[in-house]
Amino acid sequence: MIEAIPIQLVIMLVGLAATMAFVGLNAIVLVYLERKVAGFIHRRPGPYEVGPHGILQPFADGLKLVGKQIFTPKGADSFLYWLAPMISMAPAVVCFLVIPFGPHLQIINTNVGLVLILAFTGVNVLALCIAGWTSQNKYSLLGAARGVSQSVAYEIPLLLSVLPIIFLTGTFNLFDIATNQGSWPWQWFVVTQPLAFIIFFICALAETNRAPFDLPEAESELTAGFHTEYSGMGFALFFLSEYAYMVIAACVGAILFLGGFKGPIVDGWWWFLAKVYILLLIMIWIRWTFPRVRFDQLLNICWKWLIPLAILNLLITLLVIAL
Amino acid sequence: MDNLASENLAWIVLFGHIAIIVAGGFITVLSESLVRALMGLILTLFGVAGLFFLMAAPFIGLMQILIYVGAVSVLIFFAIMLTNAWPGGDESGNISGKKVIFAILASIAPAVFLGSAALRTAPPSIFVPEETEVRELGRFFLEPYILPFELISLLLTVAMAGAVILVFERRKKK
Amino acid sequence: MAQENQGLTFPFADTTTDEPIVDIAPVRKILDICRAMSLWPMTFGLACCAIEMMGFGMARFDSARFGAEVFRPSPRQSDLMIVAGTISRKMAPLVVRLYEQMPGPKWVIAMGNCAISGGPFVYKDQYGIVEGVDTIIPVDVYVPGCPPRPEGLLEGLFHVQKKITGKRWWPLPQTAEAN
Amino acid sequence: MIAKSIRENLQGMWSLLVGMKVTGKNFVQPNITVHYPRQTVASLEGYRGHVELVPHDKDPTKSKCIACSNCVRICPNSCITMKAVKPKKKAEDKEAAGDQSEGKKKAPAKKAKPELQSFILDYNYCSLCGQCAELCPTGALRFSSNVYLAGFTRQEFVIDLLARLQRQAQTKGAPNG
Amino acid sequence: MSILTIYHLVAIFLLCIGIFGIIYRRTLVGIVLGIELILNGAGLSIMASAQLTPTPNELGQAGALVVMGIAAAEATLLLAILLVVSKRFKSVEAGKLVTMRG
Amino acid sequence: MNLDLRLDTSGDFYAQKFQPTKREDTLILNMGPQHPSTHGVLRIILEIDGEYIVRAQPVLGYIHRMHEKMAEVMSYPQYLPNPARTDYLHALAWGWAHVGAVERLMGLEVPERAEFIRVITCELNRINSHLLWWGAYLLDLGAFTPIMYAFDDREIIMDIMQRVTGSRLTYCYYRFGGVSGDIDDRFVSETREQCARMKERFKMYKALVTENFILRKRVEEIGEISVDTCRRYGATGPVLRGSGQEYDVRRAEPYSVYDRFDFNIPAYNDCDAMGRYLVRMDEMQESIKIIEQALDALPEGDFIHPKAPKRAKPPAGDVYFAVEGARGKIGMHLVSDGGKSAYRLKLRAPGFSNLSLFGEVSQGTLISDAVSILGSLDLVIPEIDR
Repeated sequence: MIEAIPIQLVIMLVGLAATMAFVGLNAIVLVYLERKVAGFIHRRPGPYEVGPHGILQPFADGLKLVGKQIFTPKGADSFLYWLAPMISMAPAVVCFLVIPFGPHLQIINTNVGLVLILAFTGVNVLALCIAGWTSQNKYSLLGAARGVSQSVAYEIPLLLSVLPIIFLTGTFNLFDIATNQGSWPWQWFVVTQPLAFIIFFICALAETNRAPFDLPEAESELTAGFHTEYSGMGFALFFLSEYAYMVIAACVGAILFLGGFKGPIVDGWWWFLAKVYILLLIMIWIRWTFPRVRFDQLLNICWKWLIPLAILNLLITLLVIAL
Repeated sequence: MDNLASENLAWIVLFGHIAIIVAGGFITVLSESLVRALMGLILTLFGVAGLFFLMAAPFIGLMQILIYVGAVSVLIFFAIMLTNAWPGGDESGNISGKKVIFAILASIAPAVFLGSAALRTAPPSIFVPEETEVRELGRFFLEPYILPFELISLLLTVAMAGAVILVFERRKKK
Repeated sequence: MAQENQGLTFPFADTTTDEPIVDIAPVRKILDICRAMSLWPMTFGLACCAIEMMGFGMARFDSARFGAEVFRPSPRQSDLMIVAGTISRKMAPLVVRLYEQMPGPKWVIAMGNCAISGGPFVYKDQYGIVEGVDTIIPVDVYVPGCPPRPEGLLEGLFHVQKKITGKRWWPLPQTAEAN
Repeated sequence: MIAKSIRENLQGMWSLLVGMKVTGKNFVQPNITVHYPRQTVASLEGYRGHVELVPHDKDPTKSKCIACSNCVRICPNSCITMKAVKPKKKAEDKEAAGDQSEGKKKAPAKKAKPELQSFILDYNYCSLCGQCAELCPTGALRFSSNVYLAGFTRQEFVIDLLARLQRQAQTKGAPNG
Repeated sequence: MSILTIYHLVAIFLLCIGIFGIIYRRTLVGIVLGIELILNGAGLSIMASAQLTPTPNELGQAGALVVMGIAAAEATLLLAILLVVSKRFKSVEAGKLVTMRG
Repeated sequence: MNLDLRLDTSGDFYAQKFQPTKREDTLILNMGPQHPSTHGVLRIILEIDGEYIVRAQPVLGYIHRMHEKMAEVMSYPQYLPNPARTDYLHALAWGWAHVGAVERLMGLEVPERAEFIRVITCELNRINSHLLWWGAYLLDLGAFTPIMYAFDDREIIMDIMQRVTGSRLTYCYYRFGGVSGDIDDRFVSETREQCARMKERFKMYKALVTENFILRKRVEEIGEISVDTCRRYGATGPVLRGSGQEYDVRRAEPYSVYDRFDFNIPAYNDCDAMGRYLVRMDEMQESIKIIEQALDALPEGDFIHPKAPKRAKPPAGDVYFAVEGARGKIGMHLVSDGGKSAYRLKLRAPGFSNLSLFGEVSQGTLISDAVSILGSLDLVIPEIDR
């Protein structure tokens, strides 16, 4: 392993740059997509005048956020305060390293890819905590407390819903999981494991703090939740990382349940991107349709429904495998 | 030549991680703010996870991040938030010199004994460990060592139940 | 803030913001255009005009077309404060505080006659309201009306964009009178 | 018990799908947005902008106003300031030119009619109740449809309506004549 | 010096600084942090001993996992205890809790 | 880095006067005056234990606009624009209360056509008000889309109303003895069209929101207000009807021509936020029923009493006139000394009574529920502060 380090290092650095670019690009596309979809659901055009059909809107937003005054609340631990958005962003970039975008498009093909993603997405909670804590704002603190209990609780059904796939394929390697599935939709795991997919999707929504589970930043209750005090770049980073985690969740979902880059006729990254974006569109669609759930309901859904269902699903899968 | 370069790089990486662990450790015990101390702990945890990676055990390294960073430190963070253990409140202020001396003595004692022991009885070690498959680890847990594995599960369950009971009782009294 | 409340004159809000780190003319120009095209208003309604402010963001008038879609509930993340409604003397210190909480560069639209001058609630010996938000915080653009139509507020938005970039970006509406 | 709860929850899930169907249906329906600066709303009819003076039938630069100052008195917010002077001898000529056609009660030839010098509306205080226009005995006030007002100072909305009227008359007259 | 010794020295360092923290810190949370450091040292030591010697690797990894399990369980319980203590004593300073009264 | 969460020591007068309970593990949270869920500038001081509310106290006065004082300074017609600005969502009901009180004191008769016009416009305005409430309530509950759909309908109604009244929101339409302008055929046909359209839209609203599982979980069995509580605080309108009491001023003390129309008074016995929600949803449909009946029976005639005085000067005496607003019973107690401005005008704002409930009802609920309860009370703060 040690001999391999320089080569791997080079690959990793190139990969890091590529993933950074990918994350940035995705965020821009997603921001635009989200606003456009929201607009069309509301029967309005959404961003329209800034650039043709408003395609320059995300750039304007991003540059504006960069140009905003950087601001640290009085009495806050400024080092930790600015560390929080970075802690939120950094693991997201790492997660992209192990995602197989296509048959030959994977930066690191590791045997523990899925564990890596699960481990590093968990770090996001910490960022939330620090942000809420150092903001010197009660709303932030409440938002952080909500965020922590939410992500800690939903990590369990998430793991449980992923486990059947691991049992079926016998590996943590994302590439192998993808290649384990066939090219045609009926050969994907979503057909054999529909319940796991639904549970995974709900948990992904909750883990990425998307509506209807966007309690840590519940606008009408906690103004802006844990990032109430963040302006400019800090807010932009949180925003970016939120979208990055959304993409990661969609990617994992696509690989585990929808066959990843496998698709009819010719396999490739195009199928992967299409699946990812379909999942993202459904996430956006859900966001603009439903009201927010309440905090105790959120936990109830997790403990009373998702976890028992996930365990049941797991047991049935085991039984089927054993037979 | 190439081999030498990569070996040097390996040493640099190793000592980089050790430096991270040392720095994290000192931040953990010395910083006035508990949150910063926790950040120091997390730094140490990442350093140790990195060492696990270097020892060709990425699975354990990731587990370290998953369990320690994702769960344990978040729990501690919760404890900090919930117990009003404000920095500038409970943790600041002068600490008596006697206490510091005791602390240093108490910590140096094992260092001297264990350190000398480690240095004297250092067994020959492999420079390049080989990676174990997760599958092997699982088999290992389920076949010869099923008892400790079950014991951990039991421990975790009991701990969770205990924690719930402890806090629940308080609510009932109110 | 509470002490200031007792006196009836409000010290002008603290308008100082940090100097920009990079201040090169072309960069500044591009940034200004970006700022003008992405003015995020704060969800801050005081009275009647707030409903028209909502109308301004809704499907028929859709401020999102000009990048003013994201109504942020937190002043930290907003660039544009639309003072929509009457400011009572009890509220005035809070308006100042909200203004000060916004990070620069920031802009203020006084929407409706109440915010501009106290509007219909000004009479001799009135005791309750601030006669014009410009007496407590600096105002960039005034949009008169009681309440103004959403078109008026859109015009106000264009005026803010004009103030930032020195140029009106959109055509004049056809029915606008040559005034 | 459990069966009931499961059924309820399944129905609930179904209702969520129905909700998504509704938004999905709206997604494909056409926009209803008025693209404001390029288009304007179909009808501003009846909308009260600020008041403006109605030009005289004969002379578009003159107003119908007879400076009775009813509007000044009724205005709840005293936004109207009016200045009128009693004309000296030459008033008769103008009267003959203009006011005769109006079916007004108090236009006897003898009385010197005050002439409007300035009619200033401080739009900043107006609450658009419309009582000035209703009360005007000559119908000299009406509502403009200028809803696009915005400016950098509040002095911009202290409008000299008479000057505005004359300006309008000129711009309107220029292309025609 | 063999590489194993380096790992062991790091583990010992973690142990020492953990002990130092336990004594030096005044609040219970601080003490927990010290304990975590020690546990990490233990895990590191076990791992290194197994990976870098002919011992089966699985043994070390299993050991490290057990340590982590213990750490997680301990953290859960400590959080609960901390909550109870802070409610009862209005403080989590170790020095004030010596009375052993409820 | 010193944040004492237990007591807001740096707080202002209200926070200092807010007596926290004996518990020490709570924290004081200021909701408002600028907060997305307070719909304006209401401030609520909350004492919370975790996410649970121990105590809640509304602080008012952030948008006090001296309406009652202005009535004593301004002449009667000059006061006409004011009631529209107390409750800008149901401006016409307030205007009606004002002109109604003056008319009653003067003994001024309103032509029948004017009464019908008043009924139609007032009900249209009520639909508008409820639609906005509906959208804003769902915004509180975290759904962004319904308010957009509500505004689609609102804009159409506002366009219809704008043609006759001249404004979109703060209508100053009713005059002593009638209304300021007549309605025409276009108004009638457009209103009929809109009524038909609304019926379709209600089906969509029902599918999108009312039957939505998440929403039902958010509003059912939340904020139960018993009839007794309503009585103690004087709550009226949908809040009272949501508690099962069929009290409606239009039925209880009929004014104008309301006794001629056939309409139901929706009431729900569940006493929860869902009850109040359903009452408002039903009320919109009842309003449409009333509008359609009124349009059918619209008589010819004057739209304003021909002898209506331009400058009203009611005789000395006092009078009380109540109308049913979108938020409850709007009352105007007018005391006149025969002068050209009122001696005293007391406005009874329904929102004030409805808000007063909040402190009691929100105890022991979650913050999210408190937001839900607050939204279900349908508050318009300028009306409360007057």
